Amino acid sequence: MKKIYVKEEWCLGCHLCEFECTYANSGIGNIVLALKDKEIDPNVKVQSDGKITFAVSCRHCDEPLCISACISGALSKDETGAVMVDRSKCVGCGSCVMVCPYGAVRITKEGTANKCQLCMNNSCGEPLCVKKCPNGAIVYEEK
Amino acid sequence: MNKYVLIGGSIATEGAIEGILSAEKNADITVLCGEKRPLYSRPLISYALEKKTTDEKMYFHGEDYYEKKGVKAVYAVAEKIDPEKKVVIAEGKEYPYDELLVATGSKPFVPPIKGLESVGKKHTFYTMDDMLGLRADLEKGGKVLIVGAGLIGMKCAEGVKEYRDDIVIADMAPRPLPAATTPEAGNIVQERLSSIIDFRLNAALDRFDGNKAVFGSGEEVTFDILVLALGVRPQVELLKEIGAEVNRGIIVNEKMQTNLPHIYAAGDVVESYEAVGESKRLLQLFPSAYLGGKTAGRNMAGEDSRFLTDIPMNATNLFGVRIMSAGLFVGEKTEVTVGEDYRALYTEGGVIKGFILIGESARAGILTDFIRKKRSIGTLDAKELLAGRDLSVYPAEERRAALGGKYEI
Amino acid sequence: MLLEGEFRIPAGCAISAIFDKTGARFSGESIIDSIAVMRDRSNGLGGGFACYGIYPDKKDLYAFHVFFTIHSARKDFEEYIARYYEIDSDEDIPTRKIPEIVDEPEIRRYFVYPKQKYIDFVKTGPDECVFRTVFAVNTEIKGAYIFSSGKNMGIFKAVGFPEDVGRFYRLDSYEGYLFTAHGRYPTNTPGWWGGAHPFGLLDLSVVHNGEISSYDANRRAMEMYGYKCTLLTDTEVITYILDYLTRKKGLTFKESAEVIAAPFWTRIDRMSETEKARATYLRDVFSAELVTGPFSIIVGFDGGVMALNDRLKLRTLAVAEKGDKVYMASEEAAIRRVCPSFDKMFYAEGGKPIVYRVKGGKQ
Amino acid sequence: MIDYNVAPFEVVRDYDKCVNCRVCERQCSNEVHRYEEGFGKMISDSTKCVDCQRCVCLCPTKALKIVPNQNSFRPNVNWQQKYLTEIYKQAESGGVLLSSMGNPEPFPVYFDKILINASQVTNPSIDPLREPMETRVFLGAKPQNIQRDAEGKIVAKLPPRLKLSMPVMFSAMSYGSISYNAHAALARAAEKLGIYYNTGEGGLHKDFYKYSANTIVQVASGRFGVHKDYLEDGAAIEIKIGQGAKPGIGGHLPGAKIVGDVSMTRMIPEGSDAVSPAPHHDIYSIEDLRQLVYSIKEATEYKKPVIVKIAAVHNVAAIASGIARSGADIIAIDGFRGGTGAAPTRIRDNVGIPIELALGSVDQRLREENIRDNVSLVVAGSIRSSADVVKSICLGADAVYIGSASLVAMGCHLCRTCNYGKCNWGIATQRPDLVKRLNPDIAAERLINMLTAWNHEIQEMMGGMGINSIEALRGNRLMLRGVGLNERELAVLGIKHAGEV
Repeated sequence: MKKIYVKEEWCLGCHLCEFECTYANSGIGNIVLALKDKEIDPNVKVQSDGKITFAVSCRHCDEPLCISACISGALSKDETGAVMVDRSKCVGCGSCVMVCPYGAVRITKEGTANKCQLCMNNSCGEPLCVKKCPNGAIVYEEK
Repeated sequence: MNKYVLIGGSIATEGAIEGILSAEKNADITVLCGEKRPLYSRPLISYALEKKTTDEKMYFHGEDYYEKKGVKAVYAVAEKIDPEKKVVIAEGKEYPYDELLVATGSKPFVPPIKGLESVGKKHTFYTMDDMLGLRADLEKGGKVLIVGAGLIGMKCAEGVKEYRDDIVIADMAPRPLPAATTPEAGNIVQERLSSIIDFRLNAALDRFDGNKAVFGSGEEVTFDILVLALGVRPQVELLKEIGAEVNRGIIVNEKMQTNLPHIYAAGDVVESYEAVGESKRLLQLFPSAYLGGKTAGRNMAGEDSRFLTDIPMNATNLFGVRIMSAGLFVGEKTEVTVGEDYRALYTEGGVIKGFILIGESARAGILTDFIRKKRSIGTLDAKELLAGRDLSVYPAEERRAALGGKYEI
Repeated sequence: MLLEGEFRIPAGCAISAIFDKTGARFSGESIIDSIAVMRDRSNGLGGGFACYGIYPDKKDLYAFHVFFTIHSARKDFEEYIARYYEIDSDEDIPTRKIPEIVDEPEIRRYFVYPKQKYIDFVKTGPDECVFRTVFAVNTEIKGAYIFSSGKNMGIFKAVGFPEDVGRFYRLDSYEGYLFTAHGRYPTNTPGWWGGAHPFGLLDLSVVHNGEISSYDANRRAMEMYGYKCTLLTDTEVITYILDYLTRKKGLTFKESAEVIAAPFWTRIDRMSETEKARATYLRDVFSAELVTGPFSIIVGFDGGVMALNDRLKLRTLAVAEKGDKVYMASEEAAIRRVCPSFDKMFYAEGGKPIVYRVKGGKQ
Repeated sequence: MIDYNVAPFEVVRDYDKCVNCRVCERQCSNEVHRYEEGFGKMISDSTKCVDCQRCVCLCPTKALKIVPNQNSFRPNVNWQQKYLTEIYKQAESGGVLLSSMGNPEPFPVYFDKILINASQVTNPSIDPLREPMETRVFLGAKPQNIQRDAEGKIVAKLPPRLKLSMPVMFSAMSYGSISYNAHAALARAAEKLGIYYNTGEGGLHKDFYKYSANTIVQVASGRFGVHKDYLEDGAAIEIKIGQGAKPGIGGHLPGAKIVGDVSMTRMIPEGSDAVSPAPHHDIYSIEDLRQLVYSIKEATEYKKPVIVKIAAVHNVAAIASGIARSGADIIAIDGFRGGTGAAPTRIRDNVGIPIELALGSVDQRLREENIRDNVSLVVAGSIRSSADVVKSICLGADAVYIGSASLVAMGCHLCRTCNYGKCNWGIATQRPDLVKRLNPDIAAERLINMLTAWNHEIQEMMGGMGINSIEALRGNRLMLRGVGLNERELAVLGIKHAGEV
């Protein structure tokens, strides 16, 4: 399936992806209104080992542990194989956080799980972090 | 075409169905479901009681899950297995199988306590029916005593809290969650919840007397509704009587096979391979049931699948206090407390054996992965790992591969 | 208003030709009939003919056809010629006075041959002597203009419709084995006699229909090689290119055609290795002689004729054969007029030269 | 001490739009932007800004713009502010002023005073979408006489030449003056496009030998990185005599940029300044040049065309004529607007002549001497668009070199501070964190896109003129007309004025 991959040798650590992700999933049509004076809690996070930076988001595993651990059915694979979250079902038990090897699922301040859904359920069409990465460090492709 | 019969209608069965279907499209699968309900998620009962979710959402893959999967669901209790004829007898009818899965789970343990028969409103808290019964009584009102401060008891309390504030939880153990956590952690939980819950600890039940519980200390607690949450016991009878190897649970190998041909077992009923202690263990966990079932299903359908990464783990949220733990609490312990939060990491020879996080637990799965993979923490500092963690703690090539998509951690 | 040669004139045209493969000579009458059919492709501002094999008894001498537009020019010219050439004979070119042709200059012809010491001085042969003389006269002697300089051939041209020009020059009284004709449609000029076509250099003559877009690239190349483009017309530069390629670089007419209307790279890249190398060589070495834009030309030369269309075939050119006779014309009608029934008829393809030679080569 | 320097630009931040993402802060190597905790806002130090536009481009909310500083000295047509500030700088430093890229001063741009012709009626224009439209070019000397074999077949043997899919090549830009990634992008694009890029005087990094078929290797006065394999690897060898941005001046790459691979590739010690002398010390005359040309041809067995690159100076035509007789196969002429990684400001802004005029006179002169066929002409020095290419070809060039245009395609905004070595676009820098900003995958694609677009435009213009092969455009000055040019200028360019018949 088409997934997001990270070419860390090109990551500039500019953190644009985090802001674009927040905007993409804000449901607000204007980036300023979406981000102005807001704490951002993006589905992609730029991490660093001190030498090199890289943007981490859900890997959409073939056999996702988060789904096998989810007691509420909130996490599931869609027909494309992407791991999606139905936050109305989630009870916030945190099992997904406990098992995800990438730390790519989190419990938000609303108390339910959230993660990268490849911008499939927003209006961006393609993942905005990919579209807006200034250096091609995040790509969206079949492998 | 193989006939697959699955006894039991819960998570292990779901896993098995997924496993079988992944290997054999539109396989002939029959589920014998003693609980007489479509597939639902048992851990949700407390949340349903708490109204954090609804009764229909408890059918977490939809009430029509079996239909969607093309599985025959028979709502009948299996009474007997005839391994010679390769049939299961349920409520008088025979169900022939080529491959059989026993996922009978467990049932609440109710010890013989003096005067228990004299109690009017008493409940266990394990199935959806238990929850519905308890809810009915709660709606009529009345003071609640929960015996047993384990996970079930505590989650039940959280549900009950929705109906009234005066909850008493009694346990003969000195602290809540005796099994799932360590003494240190248990104490912290007790501390943080004592304002909400009236704990009676080190309290061994002596007898019941109508609406009164009398403890060994002579202390008495009156109540209107009693909930017994004293743990569960695997339902091993079906297999025991035909000579399966049984300890506390049914013994299965890493392919989830019993010692009887064509008979598999998974879920709360089994003692299966546990990766940290590297021994057979009764885990009775949701992910273990699902993945165990899936492994069984694949093997039943002729694949060769082994379940070698099963470990104890638990994630829950009690009255807003997040508690997360995995692995075994053995070896060298590193503890930190950050404000109200408590974190402990257990290592042996540079390998993480287990952890407990109370409060902040973001990206805890990275620690879980270290445990599962028996990956050495190398130069990483245990305290820093407890302070916070991200992909930079993995070896660079593993990280690059994971992000580059060539390799799954 | 500027005169021709002082600026560049785009022109549309009609061309036609009749050739006898055996070299048998025939009267110039039929070529007039042929070109007359295409009257509406001309506008009366220029017409002319190139006639081969018309001076059989003086065939070893160069025949200079000269216009004198001012009186003193003839004296200057004859003094100049006398210095370098043995003059066999000279005369007025006989014309017929007709109302359609007006403002005629003094029109004379000279049969000459370079003096030996001039040939020795130039070293590269008598043709080169004539080549130099033509440019010297046409650029240096005001009012004198050599418009025909080949052996056993002659160009006759004037301002007017070609059929009138033919009658004016009494073409019916000449006999040759090849006649080419041109009717001109210049878009912005009074036209002048020297500017009419065919254009010739030595025994090479060109009639051309079209307007080439590569003109200045070709012109500047030719001028680098010593040609002086005094008329700034396509026909002139094409004539020089042909002279340069055939006489100076020793290419065959077919090879020259491959330079002028080179095959496209897409085609060259599909050729066999040796063919590709050859074609690439010609395009690369003679890139400045590539002619683009629409043209169809009929080239007359000693003992033969070549028809060529531009590489995209933006102009038409019909060719017909009957017995030993070959007919070429911008329009089929112009052929049918003089040859109602023919053995075969076809149209020249873009960039594919059609060459006919008199059996047994040179006359 | 008083700071006389006035910030030339002003960073204007729209605080209503700024969301404090701090991308500008992270992306500015000049440390212009900073998040001020107490203030809770971003603040900017305009004095450090070079107007490279990196922050403007990356700001997700487009909250930034860089504008000229409105602060103005008392207006004076003669003593313009620029002269005063330059004097202040020199009074302070006592140093020669340095700057980068091409001459920005208001000299006439002749390309902008020349118009192109098109066909109407008498000669059909050609539709490049329907008909073949050829832009292939060969560079190299043309043989004088045709050889034929025994059967009279032409012996199709040509002198060494370069084959271009379109008449454009990437100018010499050394590895060191620009980054590894920039070179990688140029090399890949050249290969993909079927053209050539040029190593400049920086040697050739071992990683790029695989692009040798599309590489022109340069031999300049410093001879940096020149060795046997280097010469043998190139598709052509360019002897660099001069450069449009700094005619008569050598080069100076500060030791700070001579690090790691750069020093290896140049074959000089790390940290040592790379100083290219003003002249080649073995070329003090035209006959010396001839000797170098032939020693290089000898060294490479006459298999590779030799290019001689000169700056466009006053007697460029005479010099070119000399070079055309020196055995060189190609002459490259670099106009006074040509770019550079660093040049003394006075030289850049006051020396040399416009490439259009240089080309006009060189092509004509070589034709008058009938030696135009000895060489191909490549012109450089601010070719900005396909129209400039077409005009150059019409004036007589065989092909053009583009330097600045290719850098711009890769992101350069001509802030003209390459010499600081802190290029925010990862082009003119060796700082790994900055070099990383230029992803060659993207940069190469952008170069390819640009030239693909240019080629389409060239074909459109050719088609409009009724020309379907680039050869027919070369030196076709009748296709050009001048506007607002005087007699002398028209004469040098060899074109007529618009409106003349």
